[in-house]
Amino acid sequence: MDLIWLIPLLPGLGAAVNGLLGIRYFSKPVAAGIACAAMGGSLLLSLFAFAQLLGAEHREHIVTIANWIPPIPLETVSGVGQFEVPWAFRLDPLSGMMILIVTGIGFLIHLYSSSYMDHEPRGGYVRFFTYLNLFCFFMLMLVLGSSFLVMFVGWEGVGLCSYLLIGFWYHKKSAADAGKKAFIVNRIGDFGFVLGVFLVFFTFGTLDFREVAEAAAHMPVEAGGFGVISLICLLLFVGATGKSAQIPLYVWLPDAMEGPTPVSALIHAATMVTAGVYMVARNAVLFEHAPNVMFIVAVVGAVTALVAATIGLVQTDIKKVLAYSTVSQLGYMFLATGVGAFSAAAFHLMTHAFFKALLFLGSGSVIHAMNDEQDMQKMGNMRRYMPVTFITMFVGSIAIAGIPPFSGFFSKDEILAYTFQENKVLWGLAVITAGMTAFYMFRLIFMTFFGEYRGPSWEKADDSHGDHGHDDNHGHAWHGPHESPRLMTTPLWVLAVGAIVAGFVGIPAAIGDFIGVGNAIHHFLEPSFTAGLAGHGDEHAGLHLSHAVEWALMAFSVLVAACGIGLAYVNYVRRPERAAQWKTNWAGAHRVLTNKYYVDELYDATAVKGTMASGRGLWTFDKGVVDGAVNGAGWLTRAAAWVSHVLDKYIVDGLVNLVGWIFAEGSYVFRRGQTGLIQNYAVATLFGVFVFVTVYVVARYVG
Amino acid sequence: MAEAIAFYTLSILILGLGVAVITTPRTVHSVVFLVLNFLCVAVLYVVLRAEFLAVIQILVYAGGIVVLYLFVVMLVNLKRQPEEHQDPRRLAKIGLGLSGAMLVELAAIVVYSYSREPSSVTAPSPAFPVQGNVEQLGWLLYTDYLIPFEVASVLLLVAMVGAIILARREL
Amino acid sequence: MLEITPAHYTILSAALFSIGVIGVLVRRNIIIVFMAIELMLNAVNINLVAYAQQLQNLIGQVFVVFVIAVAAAEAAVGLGILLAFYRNKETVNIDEMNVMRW
Amino acid sequence: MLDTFIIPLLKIVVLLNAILISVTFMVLMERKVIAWAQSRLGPMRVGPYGVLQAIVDPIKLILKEDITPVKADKMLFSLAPILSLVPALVAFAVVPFGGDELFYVADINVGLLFFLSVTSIGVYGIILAGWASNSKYPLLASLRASAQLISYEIAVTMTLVSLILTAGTLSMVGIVEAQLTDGVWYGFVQPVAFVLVLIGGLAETNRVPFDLPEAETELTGGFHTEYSGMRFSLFFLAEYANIIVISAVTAILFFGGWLRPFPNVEALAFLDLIPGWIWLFSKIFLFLYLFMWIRATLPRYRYDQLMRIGWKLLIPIALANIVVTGIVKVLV
Amino acid sequence: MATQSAPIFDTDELVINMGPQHPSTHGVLRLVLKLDGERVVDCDTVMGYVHRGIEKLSENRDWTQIILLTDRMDYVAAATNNLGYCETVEKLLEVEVPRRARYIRTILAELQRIGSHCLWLGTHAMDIGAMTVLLYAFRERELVLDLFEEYCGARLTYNSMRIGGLPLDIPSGWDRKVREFCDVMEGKLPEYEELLTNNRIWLERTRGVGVISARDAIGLGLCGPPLRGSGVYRDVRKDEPYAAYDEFDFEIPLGTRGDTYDRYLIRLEEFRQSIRIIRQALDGLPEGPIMGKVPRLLKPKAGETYHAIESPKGELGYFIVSDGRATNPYRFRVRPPSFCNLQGLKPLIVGHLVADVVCLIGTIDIVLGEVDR
Repeated sequence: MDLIWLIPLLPGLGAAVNGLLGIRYFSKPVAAGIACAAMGGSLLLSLFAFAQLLGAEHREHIVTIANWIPPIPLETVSGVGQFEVPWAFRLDPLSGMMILIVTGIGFLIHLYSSSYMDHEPRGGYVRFFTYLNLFCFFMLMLVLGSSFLVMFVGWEGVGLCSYLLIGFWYHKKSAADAGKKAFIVNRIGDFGFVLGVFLVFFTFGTLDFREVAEAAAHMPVEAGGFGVISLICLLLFVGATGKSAQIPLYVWLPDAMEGPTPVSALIHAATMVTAGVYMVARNAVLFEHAPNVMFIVAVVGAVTALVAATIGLVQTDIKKVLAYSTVSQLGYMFLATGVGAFSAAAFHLMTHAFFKALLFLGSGSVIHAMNDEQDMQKMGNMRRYMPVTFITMFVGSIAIAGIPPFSGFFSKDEILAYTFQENKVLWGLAVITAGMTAFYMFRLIFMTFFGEYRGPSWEKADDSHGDHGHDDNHGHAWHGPHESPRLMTTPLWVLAVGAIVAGFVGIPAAIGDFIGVGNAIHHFLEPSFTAGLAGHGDEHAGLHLSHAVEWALMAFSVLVAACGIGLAYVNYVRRPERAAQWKTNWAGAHRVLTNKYYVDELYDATAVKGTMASGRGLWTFDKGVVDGAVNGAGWLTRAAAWVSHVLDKYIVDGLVNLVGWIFAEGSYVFRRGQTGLIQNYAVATLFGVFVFVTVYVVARYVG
Repeated sequence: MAEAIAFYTLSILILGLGVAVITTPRTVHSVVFLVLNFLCVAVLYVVLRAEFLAVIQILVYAGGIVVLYLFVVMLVNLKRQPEEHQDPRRLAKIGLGLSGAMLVELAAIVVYSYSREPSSVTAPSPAFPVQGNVEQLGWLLYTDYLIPFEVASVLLLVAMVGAIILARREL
Repeated sequence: MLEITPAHYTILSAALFSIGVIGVLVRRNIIIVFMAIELMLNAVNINLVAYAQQLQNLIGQVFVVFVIAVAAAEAAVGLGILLAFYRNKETVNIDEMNVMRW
Repeated sequence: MLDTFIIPLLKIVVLLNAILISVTFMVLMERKVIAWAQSRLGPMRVGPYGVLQAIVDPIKLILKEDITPVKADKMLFSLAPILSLVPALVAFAVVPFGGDELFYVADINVGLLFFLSVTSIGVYGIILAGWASNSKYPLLASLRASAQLISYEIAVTMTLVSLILTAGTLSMVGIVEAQLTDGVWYGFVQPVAFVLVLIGGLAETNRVPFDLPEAETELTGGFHTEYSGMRFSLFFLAEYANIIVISAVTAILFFGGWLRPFPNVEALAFLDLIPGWIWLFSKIFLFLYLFMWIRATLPRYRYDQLMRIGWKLLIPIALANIVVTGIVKVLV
Repeated sequence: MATQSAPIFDTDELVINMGPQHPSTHGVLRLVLKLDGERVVDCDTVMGYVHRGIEKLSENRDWTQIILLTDRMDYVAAATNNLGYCETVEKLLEVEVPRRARYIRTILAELQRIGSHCLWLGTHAMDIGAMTVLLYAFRERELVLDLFEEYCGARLTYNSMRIGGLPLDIPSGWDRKVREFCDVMEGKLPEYEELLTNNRIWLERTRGVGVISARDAIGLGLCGPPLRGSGVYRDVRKDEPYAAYDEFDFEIPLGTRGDTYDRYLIRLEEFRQSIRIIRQALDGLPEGPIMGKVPRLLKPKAGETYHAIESPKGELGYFIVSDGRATNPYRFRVRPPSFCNLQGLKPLIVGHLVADVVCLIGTIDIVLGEVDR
């Protein structure tokens, strides 16, 4: 476990090698090989570390590799604190799970990308892997960091990589704009996060998670009021909304789909966007002490889940659907954290990472097959052409829809159970969302894989081209949809298996008691959320529902999901015309949803226009008032000069001549100082020295 | 006695050659006088028991820097003498006067202060573990003055690079 | 008169320095001006060495080493600039090197 | 008075005369050696086997008309040969011909540096001669010469640093004594440095194969094309004095000076019957002979090749030698 | 070649006169060199300092008297000059030369080649600074001169041939001395090679210096070793055999790179080939008369002829017009190899350093007496 610092370092090294040398010198296979090897090594180390962690008595391990910021005394609310940040990594169950997700899915996506990005020119290809590795480096740093500041390095780093990767095809304006949007929106969140971190230091005098948690544990729960911990949590949550695309800062994530699909899968589905959830979970103790903020978190999560799901209902871009689905599922996670079910949130995070990465990669495979076509209306009947993709994506969809025994069912159900216990209204929203989720996911599946083929026609591949195999089909001549190469389907298979089995680590108590298996992940993760609360473990929110209620809830949610699927089947497979009918019948609602509730327009009208308007206002002020004053002064001067000129010329002629003569001579003298002759300047210097020496002589010997 | 003879002889030579440097019309002659001047200064250093400096003075100044001047003088193949053109705004005479006045003032300070309190002050350097001028100088340079010494080497490197860049034909 | 004190060296140094100053201020050939600067540096060095001898302290000599190093650097760069200037303008007259005024 | 003035003065007088006379005989020796190398007889007419040629040559040179070109810079034209000769002679001040005080003019603690600095002055004579002649070939040659001298001076100086590291002193006498203490000639300790100094010495004295500044067949005699008579002979003297001093210094630094071979082997103590100065002189003669031998054998390098050897070969090797010496010195 | 990027500043180009009084211009050649630093950027060849009007003089001389004048052209290879002239006139007169005379002529010509190459080797090496080679080469040249002296009484301007044959038969024992000389020469060649061929400095000075391609060499009209150094197989002895060359076995050395070093190697090999020819000629020296049947009064019938031989320096040709009435040529014209090779000097020199100039003058091996005539 002492080697965990190598886990982020390996991808970092890969990025350095590829970035510094590779872009210029390496061939595609070499670059991809280096990147994959770095990730693979990292994965192996993670597995190793995780295994050790499972076997260890004390499930927390901190490795300090260097002293980053030496102790600096800074004033805090509780006196003078030593502002000291060691470069330390922390391995505990939560971060252990996260590194497994990041390295595991990261490795698979690296493999997938090495084939998916093959049609890129060499430089871009290497650049892509450089960014990807760099992302993993920062993500792992974020996850492993043992203090807010180390985490913040990773936090900002993944933001940077996200920006770079969204704008990977920077020559495309929409991509570049999307990158900028993501970056700027994230900055707003980061601002909150940084303020939160400042406040943490100001309050606790340290930035170490563990010390903060221990300190916070001894402070009273701010149940009634809105104290300093609440403020910290709120600020941190603002950061989380930015990174994890929650209302109101979710707008960047759908646009981020401009990036290459593996990027969407890795960054904007499986890992980076969950950083916010991770961060909140990491500071579980803090949030526990701020119930009001918890409630805000829960509401925001639930509303985000619902809103994103509704938008997802009508999107036709395959990746946009998945993007809104991601936002929605992230909302679920926040809902879970908001109701105190941190382990449920983390559990859902993990299962979601599997099936959402799977879905994205599958959609990438489809897009790949359709020659970069993303509109689902132009697809259809794809299962005929790409059975593997179909099967795996189908599995993913079932998982996300929450059909047992696929993973999504368990995690979602746990969240629903907790929410039910905590707040029935939120539970209602969540259940509706679950139904919608099932609907739009199967809408996606049905539109894409079933029905008639609606895409463009293609020339039949003649025999001479047949020899070239699949890889040759990109770019030049498209020979119709086709199954993706082995390198792309393998990760799909692996993730599909993951999407099926990942849920078994968190079997709910009701079923668990029935078949004699405990909720493994719940117990495993528990120490991470109660760190520093040695005696308070039992006090922590648990599920106090009876098994009957649980069973009922499960059955209900499965029913809702099944309804969603059925609705989708009816509308898009059996009677596709019904969908169009709906569209016309509910035109207004459809328009609102298609335009994503006009949120972008709203932001544009308020934030962007507002900034512009205030800028213009300042400019007007500058031009009108400041310049006016200057010009007025100038005009006054001119007027006065004219008056004095008249006086000079006509009234006091003799005096004027004298004054003029003095000025002429004077200017001549002064101008002579600026001769451009170095030696004259030297004379001046010498004169100065001479004066000094004279003063000295007089003062010392005469005076 | 011996020191006095040496000092006065050398002083006359140094000052005379110094005057020659700045008065000779031909630049090459100036350079030659400069070399001779530096040699005399080196001998003065020997009188002052700074043998190492004396040798360095010859090696670096006379053997190195002034050769550079000589090269430049020979490369700068003047088609017209620089003294042909004079800017009317120069303050040469004032400069001359000021320099003279400075000299008088400085001399007055020195003479006056020394005639008052003949100096016998010494502030010996701390004991060295080595003997001899070179060794002691080396000791100082490589212990107390190591960083300035290294900085000086960097300075020289930078100057070398700069001079090469400047002197390249295609600037 | 026959006993040579640091005062003697100081006066010699001052005289040599003044000669250098005059050279800098009066001559129009920039090469000679450079050489006059070298004279000034040497005047300073004489002073440093003389006082090192008087005070029985080698630090003065250490400084002379640095002065020589700086002088070498100055000569190299200065003459490099001078050559570059000469190639462009065909002159070494300091009075014609005034394109940077006003 | 006697010790401070008279005796050193006497030594200087004796030394100078010895050098000047030995130069004339060295010229004869060179002519003879090269003649034999080229299967000729060399001078045979003046005196038995031409021995008196050594006296006749300088007389001829002195009696020849001393021409100053009209457009030459008179002062520098006269000064240049002097500037060339004086450093060559001054360098002898620190050359010890024996361990006893009788055999050297001065043993200063910066002897080796003094030698280097004084020889670095010699370049003025050549530059000024070329420039003052106001003639194209000499100018070209003097530029070549000064570039060559400066480059090789750097190489030689750097090489000698490693020797100084080995000996731990800058005094010439001290270096010989260090060889006695160490019981080995430094030529065997520092073979690389020896070869570099030898090559650098050839270049610094403008000898074949580095005789470009005076390459007759290219530049019609080099920087002293316009010189004749006495002033020419001063250059001549300077060159040969330089050769002698380089040989002497090489012998002292690398071949134990006045020490006998294997100075620490007791069994060879009978060799001490031969006085030290004879040992030194025979070593110097060996080097002189080597110089002449090389002159008879090798063609001449081209200017760019010469500079390349100096900067890209000798100086890096010298630096590497310093590093290696330093490491060995620290380790041992 | 080697032109650097054009300098921005108009730096001074130094113009120096190399020659006519210069130790390395092999006589009174004058080169006006324009230098940029040490690099030659332009070169003007000025000649004519020893123009004596030999061609015009010859038009007023008796056919036999002209032999005397040809000695004065390439004065280090007088015998080949004689040979070329005599053969040309013989061609004009349609005179048969006895076989013995042709053999002896061949021996003389090849001895002459050795002598001339000795001089070339010595001076060329001297120019590059290897002074000992000069004296070694002259030592052997002395032997050649001795042989000529014994044969015809002269050491430089031999006047050693007559139209239709030879003035004298070889003295008794001369052939033995020639054989001895061949042995000596063969023994001395390794000495030269030892001093030069593998000498690092010699290699650095000559390898890659003055490279001229075969195409350029032909275009410039070069002949002799400079042409063969570039790999062009051209030797009059093989291409249009004269004297008795068609009866001997010898080889023509060729270069590959066309640089100074190749030309050096070629000439060294020519020493060996000459020795080989001389030995064969001595072995097969036939008995018989040394003069053909030539009329008392030489008066060729009207007509013109051109005849070339391979002199040590290259293709030496004579062009003679007879009007059929006078006892002197109507028009007399020489194609001297040195003159033609001098054409190649400028392209060789430009772009090289001053030090290479002397090396290149040496490598083309010119004699100004022949250039200026």
